[in-house]
Amino acid sequence: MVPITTIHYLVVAAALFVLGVIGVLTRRNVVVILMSIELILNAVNLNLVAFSRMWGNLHGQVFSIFITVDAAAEAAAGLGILIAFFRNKETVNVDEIDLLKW
Amino acid sequence: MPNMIAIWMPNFIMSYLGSTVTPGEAGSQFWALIYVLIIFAGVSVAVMSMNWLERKALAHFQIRLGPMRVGPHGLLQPIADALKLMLKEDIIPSEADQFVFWVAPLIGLLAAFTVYTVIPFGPSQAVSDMNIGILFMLGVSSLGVLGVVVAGWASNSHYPLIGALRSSAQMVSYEVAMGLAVVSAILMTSLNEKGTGTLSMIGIVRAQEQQGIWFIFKFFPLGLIAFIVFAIAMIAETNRAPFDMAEAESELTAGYHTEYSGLRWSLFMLAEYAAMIAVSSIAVTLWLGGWMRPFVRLLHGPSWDFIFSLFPGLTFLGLAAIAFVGVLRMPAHSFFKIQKIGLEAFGGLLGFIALMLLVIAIAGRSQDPSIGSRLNESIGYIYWFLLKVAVFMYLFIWYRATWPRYRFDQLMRVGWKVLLPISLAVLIVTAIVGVLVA
Amino acid sequence: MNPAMNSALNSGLNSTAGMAPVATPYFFYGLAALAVVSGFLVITRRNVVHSALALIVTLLSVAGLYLMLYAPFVAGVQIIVYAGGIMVLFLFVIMLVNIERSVKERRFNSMWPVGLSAAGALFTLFVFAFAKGRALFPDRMMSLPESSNTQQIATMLYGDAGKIGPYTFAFEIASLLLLVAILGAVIMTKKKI
Amino acid sequence: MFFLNHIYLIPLFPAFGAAIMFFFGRKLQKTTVDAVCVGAIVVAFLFACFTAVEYTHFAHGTGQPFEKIVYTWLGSGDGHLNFTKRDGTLASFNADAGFLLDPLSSIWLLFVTGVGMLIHIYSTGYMAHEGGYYRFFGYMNLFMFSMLTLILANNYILLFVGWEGVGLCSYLLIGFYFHRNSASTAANKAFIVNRIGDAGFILGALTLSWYLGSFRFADINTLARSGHFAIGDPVLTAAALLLFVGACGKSAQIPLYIWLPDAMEGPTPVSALIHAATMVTAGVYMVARSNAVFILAPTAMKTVAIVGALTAVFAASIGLVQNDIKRVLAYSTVSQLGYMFLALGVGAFAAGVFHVFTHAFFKALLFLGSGSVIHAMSGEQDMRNMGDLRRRIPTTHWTMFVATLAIAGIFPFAGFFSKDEILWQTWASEGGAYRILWFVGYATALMTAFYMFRLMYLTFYSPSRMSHEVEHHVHESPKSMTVPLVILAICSIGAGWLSWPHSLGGSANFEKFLEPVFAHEAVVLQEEGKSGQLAAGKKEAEHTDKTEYVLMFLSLAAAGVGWGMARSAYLTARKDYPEPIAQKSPRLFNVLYNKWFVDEGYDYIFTGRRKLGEVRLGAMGAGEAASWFDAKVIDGVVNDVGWVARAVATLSTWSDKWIIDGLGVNGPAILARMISYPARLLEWGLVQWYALVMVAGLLGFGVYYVWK
Amino acid sequence: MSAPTGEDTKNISHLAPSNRENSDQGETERKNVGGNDLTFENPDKTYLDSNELIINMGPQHPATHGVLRVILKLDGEKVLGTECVIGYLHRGVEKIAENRTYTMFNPYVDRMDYVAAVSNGLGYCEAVEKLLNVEATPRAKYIRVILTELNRIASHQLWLGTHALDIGAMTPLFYTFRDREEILKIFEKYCGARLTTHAFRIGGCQYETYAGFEKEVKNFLTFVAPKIDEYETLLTTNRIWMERTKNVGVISAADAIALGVTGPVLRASGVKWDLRKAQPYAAYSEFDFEIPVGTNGDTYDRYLVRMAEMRQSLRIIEQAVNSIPEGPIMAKVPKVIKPPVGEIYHSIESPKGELGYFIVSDGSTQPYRLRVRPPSFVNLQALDIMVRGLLVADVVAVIGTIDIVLGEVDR
Repeated sequence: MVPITTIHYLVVAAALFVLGVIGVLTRRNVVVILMSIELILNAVNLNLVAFSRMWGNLHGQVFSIFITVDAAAEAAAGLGILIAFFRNKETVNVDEIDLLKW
Repeated sequence: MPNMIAIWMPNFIMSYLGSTVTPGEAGSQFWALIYVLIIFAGVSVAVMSMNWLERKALAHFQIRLGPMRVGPHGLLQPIADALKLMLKEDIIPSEADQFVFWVAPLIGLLAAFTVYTVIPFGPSQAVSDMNIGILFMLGVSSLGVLGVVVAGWASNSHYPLIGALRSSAQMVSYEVAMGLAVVSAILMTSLNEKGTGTLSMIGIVRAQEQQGIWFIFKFFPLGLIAFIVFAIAMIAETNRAPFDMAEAESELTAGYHTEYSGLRWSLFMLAEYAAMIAVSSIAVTLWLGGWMRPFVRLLHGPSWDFIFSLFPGLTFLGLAAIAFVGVLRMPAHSFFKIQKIGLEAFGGLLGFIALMLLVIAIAGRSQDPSIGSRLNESIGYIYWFLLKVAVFMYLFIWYRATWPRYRFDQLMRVGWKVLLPISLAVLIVTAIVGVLVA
Repeated sequence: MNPAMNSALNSGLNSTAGMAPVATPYFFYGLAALAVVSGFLVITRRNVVHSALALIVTLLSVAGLYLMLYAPFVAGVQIIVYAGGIMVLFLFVIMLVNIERSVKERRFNSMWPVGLSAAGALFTLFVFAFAKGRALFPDRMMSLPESSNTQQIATMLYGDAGKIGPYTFAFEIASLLLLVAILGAVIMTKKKI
Repeated sequence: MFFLNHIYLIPLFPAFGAAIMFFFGRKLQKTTVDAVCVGAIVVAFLFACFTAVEYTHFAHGTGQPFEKIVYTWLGSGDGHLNFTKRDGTLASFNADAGFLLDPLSSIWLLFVTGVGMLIHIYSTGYMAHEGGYYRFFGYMNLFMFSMLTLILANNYILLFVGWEGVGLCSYLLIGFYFHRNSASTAANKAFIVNRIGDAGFILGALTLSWYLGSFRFADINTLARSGHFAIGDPVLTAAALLLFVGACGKSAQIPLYIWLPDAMEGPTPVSALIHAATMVTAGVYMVARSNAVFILAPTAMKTVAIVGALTAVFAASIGLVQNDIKRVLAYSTVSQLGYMFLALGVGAFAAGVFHVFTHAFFKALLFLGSGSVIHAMSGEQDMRNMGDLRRRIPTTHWTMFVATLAIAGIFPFAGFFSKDEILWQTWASEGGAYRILWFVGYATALMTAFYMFRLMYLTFYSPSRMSHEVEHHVHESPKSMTVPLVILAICSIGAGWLSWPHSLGGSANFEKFLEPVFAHEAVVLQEEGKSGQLAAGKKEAEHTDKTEYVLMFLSLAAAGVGWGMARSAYLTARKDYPEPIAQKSPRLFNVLYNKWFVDEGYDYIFTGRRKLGEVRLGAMGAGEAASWFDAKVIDGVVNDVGWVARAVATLSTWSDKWIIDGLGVNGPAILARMISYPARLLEWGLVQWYALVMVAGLLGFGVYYVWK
Repeated sequence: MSAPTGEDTKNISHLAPSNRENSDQGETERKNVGGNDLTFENPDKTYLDSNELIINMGPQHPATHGVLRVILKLDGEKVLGTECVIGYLHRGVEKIAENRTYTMFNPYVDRMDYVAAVSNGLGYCEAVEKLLNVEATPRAKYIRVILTELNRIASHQLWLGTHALDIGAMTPLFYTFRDREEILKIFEKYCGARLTTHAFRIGGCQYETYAGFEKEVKNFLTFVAPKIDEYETLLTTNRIWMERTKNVGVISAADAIALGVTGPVLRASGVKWDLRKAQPYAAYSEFDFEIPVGTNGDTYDRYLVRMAEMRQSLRIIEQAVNSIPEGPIMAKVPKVIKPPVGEIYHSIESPKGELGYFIVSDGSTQPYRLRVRPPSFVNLQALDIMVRGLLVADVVAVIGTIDIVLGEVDR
């Protein structure tokens, strides 16, 4: 059995990242797009933690905590915008939100 | 082969009993698995007996008898209930979201049981000692909300949805006050020479051991206030009276599990009671000294240790005595023959356990690391821990019998406007006092 | 005396080190597969609640991967913040915006082939970069001190013994960011301000 | 001197109340509104009383005016705003925020704040169940502020500020029930008619300043009395006539009286305060204030007297047959104002002012009493549906009866003294030149007695004509309404005694008090050799005559006859009772009932709302004519020019479209559009497209770094 | 109130006229007393702004005290309006009366307010007696008072238990049922029935009191007085109970009078109106007791008023038992009851309010028309204005506090 090395984690992270990108690029539902962004951020976190272990220091983990904070803020603000938008337009489909204005 | 076992068994058990760390820490998957099994079975049994106890205690609060028919004094009632629930038809409403409806109780159950992996029944009597133990516990127990929300949504019906939104809002709100109260307890663990605290459950109890004081009495009354905040928040967290908005039967029929029936419903119940025990365990660990026996400082010495080690046996002896008194009080009628025999057998079982425990206590009173003494020690730890938890269980029942139900807005007001500021203030004052003391 | 028992007997009882990794490659593959598969479900499910549940599974398996990387604190934060907080938020919002309609609609937008191929190209690029840069990543994995992980992170965030840590200011700013996000979310979602 | 030095505070108290209502009124409790607004007026009244007392000490009976200039708010006095006077010298345009207190303004100050206070108190009861409570009191306080500014102003410009302010408040309060169409129309009417008068007023004031170089009353009086100007000076006559136009508008004289009867659409306290007691006397005040100018313009004086007398008899004749209780009182007010102008016109300024003073009390009382009646009748205003109220609302009844006796001129009530004084002065002035006006005034007195007792009998004495529902609800008004009535009733009895005439053994204190203001006029006139006009009580004192007793008896007799006629006609008026005038002369009744068709006439002549045959006159007629001229003549020319231009333009367009645009403009534009398409891709509003661009950028970076 | 339609709850939108106009004119605020405006613009549209939720509470619901169906219009959890749908328990009692003789109809009235059956019987018997112009004997009157007041206590006890249960306090229910049992035992011994007693006859009582009746009643008095204190210990000063009941379901005296509300609900609003004092019937004029009144008219006041009423009832019973006269228990009444032609309205103070009987006699043995004025039915109208603006949880509390019995509402 091959021992698990950094590259393994990187591949998993890349897969999650690409899944997130696909979600962002192709889904119509804004909620799913926000969730896909969470996937992308998780992939990044996984990379950071893996590198943290690779180099034997904790900077990567601290960074991943910051990214988690950012993800929380993004989810709150994004979902807030979504609700405000839904209240006005009654849709959560991103390709119907293309007016560049309210 | 039998011979080998005869030699191996004591060694094997001793190899565990002699360990001063948890199997998870020791990397012993085998013992960890055993532990998981024990806890799963134990919690299930505890929930069942809790069910019986609640019904009996509540009945006596309310001047009635409670279950009396299935077994002597309804002792077999929980088993009958469990059988009934398992045999009942499992109805899934046609308009419900089948998969989510199916998976929702499992989420709650999973969250409730996963918490037990870090609960320390003794210094080594836990599945694992994670160094983020309390963080893990809070995190996993907060996953229980997902089960509630998802169950309410999947039922595709008004009452469950309102119940789900209520209870999830309630749980999320009270988590804040609860977390802050916990932080003030964790802050107390850092009051040692090194100045480093710990998130480990075992570490927290050890800190209390080292400081020689239960955190409930630390910086009196700061610890007490934090404990009370936690004690209130944990009732809300488990959706129990007087905070049982989610299943307020007079308003919402049964809250988020209105549409559930049979086994799936019983899983919710199982999760609820398991969560009750779990949060009580957290409270015990953080403030009530976990496995420590009372008066460790005041009444120390081998003789006192011996006296306190008699308590488990005496407790079971008392229970057996109650059972026998019950036998005597039964009417002398042939209808009660089987009941009498059953209760006598139960009393006998309790008495036997009491005897065993007393024997172990007497045999293991020496300090040498014999099986007996280690066993004695372990029993002491587990006994005291469970006794404290049992007090909380009784309180849960007592609250339910005594108080009316809060209204939802009042509940939220208590959570955000009373408990949260208090817990914040306690946290800040604790930090200041801690710095001053150090 | 069978070997399994023996190993159980000997496996570090009383071993104060206790650092022997529980993680095995099987765990890694299992968690990674769970993460990727449920990640795939997140972006393909028609019902948003199912997507959210799948995302929870992904997040939990990623938390498991963190544990394998000796980052228990990050794993705990992952569970509390992501699984316990953010996903509850998501579920709330999903219940507020009615999804009956979206269930019946097209899942993907009209430019999905372009997006898919772009993402595919990206993945190819990643794999190619890993293959090309194999030498950059050492095979060895440092063993981090797990038991003091939390304390060390705390030291970096808050500083130690009167010294300010390297990330203290960043931490304060992050708290500000959260505050702003909370206020923004509240103001945007309020019916009438 | 505290109060005199802080005289500017008096208008500021109500202004403060109005500001509170304006900013916070909507959120306040009714009790708070009461406390603030009524309190402000009470404080203002007390302040005014103290000020008046201090003023008497200050003046020591000399009538020396007190002037307090707070600051100069228009112009500066340092020559920035100069204008050329008629005689070619420069004068500085400057208007102060200055306050003038002399006997004339102190009388107005006292009765405006006093009556205003009582009416405010009354309103707390009357308006208790109305919406917009705070709005009402805010307007009322704003009105008090404006009125006090008007009274206390020391120059024409500040007076004009108050003048317009009361006009605005009058508009707002007439239109208080703005959701009622009639109310808003009436408010508009009042506002527009007043504008005509205001135009006259401001023109008059400007003429005066152009001629005399100042706006200040003190300066103008001094100049006018200096003897530089001859009696009958044409400019001064014009100025006086213009000012009188203003007075006509504000004080509802012919031909601008038409707004006042309609103004009764407002709540009754408003009618009492604004349209009976205070605002409408502003014209009288202004003319009295400008007496020095008027004295120099005998033509203007004659005009004032004749217009006044005509208004008096005209309005009284309409009042004889009206059925709406408030309308009767409105015409009565117009009529009484006519009396006042008659007095002013014959030079008996003091008598006119005295009548203003007494009239304020009994007319306010009449209106408030009618308000109480309406309150009791659940909003019914038609006298034909009343009757037999005297036992059900006794307080209202006896107070109103007192007021009726006063207005009818029965001895010894207030009206007797003032009215008799006016009649006597009319008879006596100019050596009898105005005796024809005396007859007019005498006829008016008779009519006044008739219509007022008609009102009393129809309302209080005759058998009940109410519907059952209304009858069931009749009730006496609350204390807050009856107490002001009682106070006003006492004043209606006693106010006249202030000027107990010499002929009856009195001392005419009131006129003595006013003497310093008007005495100079008598001096001026004597110098000029014009004997008759009596501007001051001093001369009249010497002039006791047997005729005066005869006239006194005659007017008492007229009042008695009017009473008797009304009693015989209406004491037993049952449902569908006959009107005596209608029986005697239906045509006259019709004319009177339709108010001499004045409104219709105005519609024909001035507004043009009605067509005279095929011709439309007045404002709308002018508009139509202008429109015709515009459409046919001007547009015709324009169209012809346009046709030529279009022909040229067609040619030009062709070349523009195909040659200039085609080659010069559109060509590059199409090119630019084709080139810009790729750039547009980056910015077409689809979020996911942006994300795709980001991914493309990421790919680009990745590729660059991997193959670098 | 409307008849049950059995339709989808969404269709109720057209039941009520819209009164939305003028709603934005703040100065003329209108209060729709007892009306219902469950109108909303477009039922298919759910805005986040105004997600008005229509919830159907009952007829099968644990807290509606029977088969009451309440349709709630909610904004979130805030109640915007209610509509009561009644009639699920309609048995046509009034129509039955027209086909029974006066004597035969007597047991039927017990089935209306089955919680306070004795009061119902008393009202009916007295009404017929008034029609016949006979008067019950003094002893019968005393027995009637004793039993009626006992029944009042029983009714209030049942109310207290269920009301507390609705609010979430389950224990008082068992306490009150335990004590109510003693009352039911006395009933059983007296007339053989526990619930639908049929205790009185036209002209008096059928049964003489059994031996030891007085003693048992006195025992009961000493037994139950401390028990009432016990209920109060559990609830009166309980903070949660106070928070749940104070300022909940407030109804002003004016509104209560306008809606015809009677009984403890009215008295809790501060109106001192009790038919036992206002127009004394039976032997009430001979006893000394007080009318407890509240001040705020909220749920808490209604609770206190009923608790006080129980104590007052004890006072009345004590006086009655101590001074019960000897003598016959039946007045002279013809065997066949044929009242003279005429009509009569007689009302008594039942535990729930004014219970009135209007009987039209055509001289035959059967009433030409009989109409009952049931207190529950009238009081139920107050539900709507009491719960507007409150939360769903309060609706349950308010339904409980009005103290309705559906048998009486629907008849």
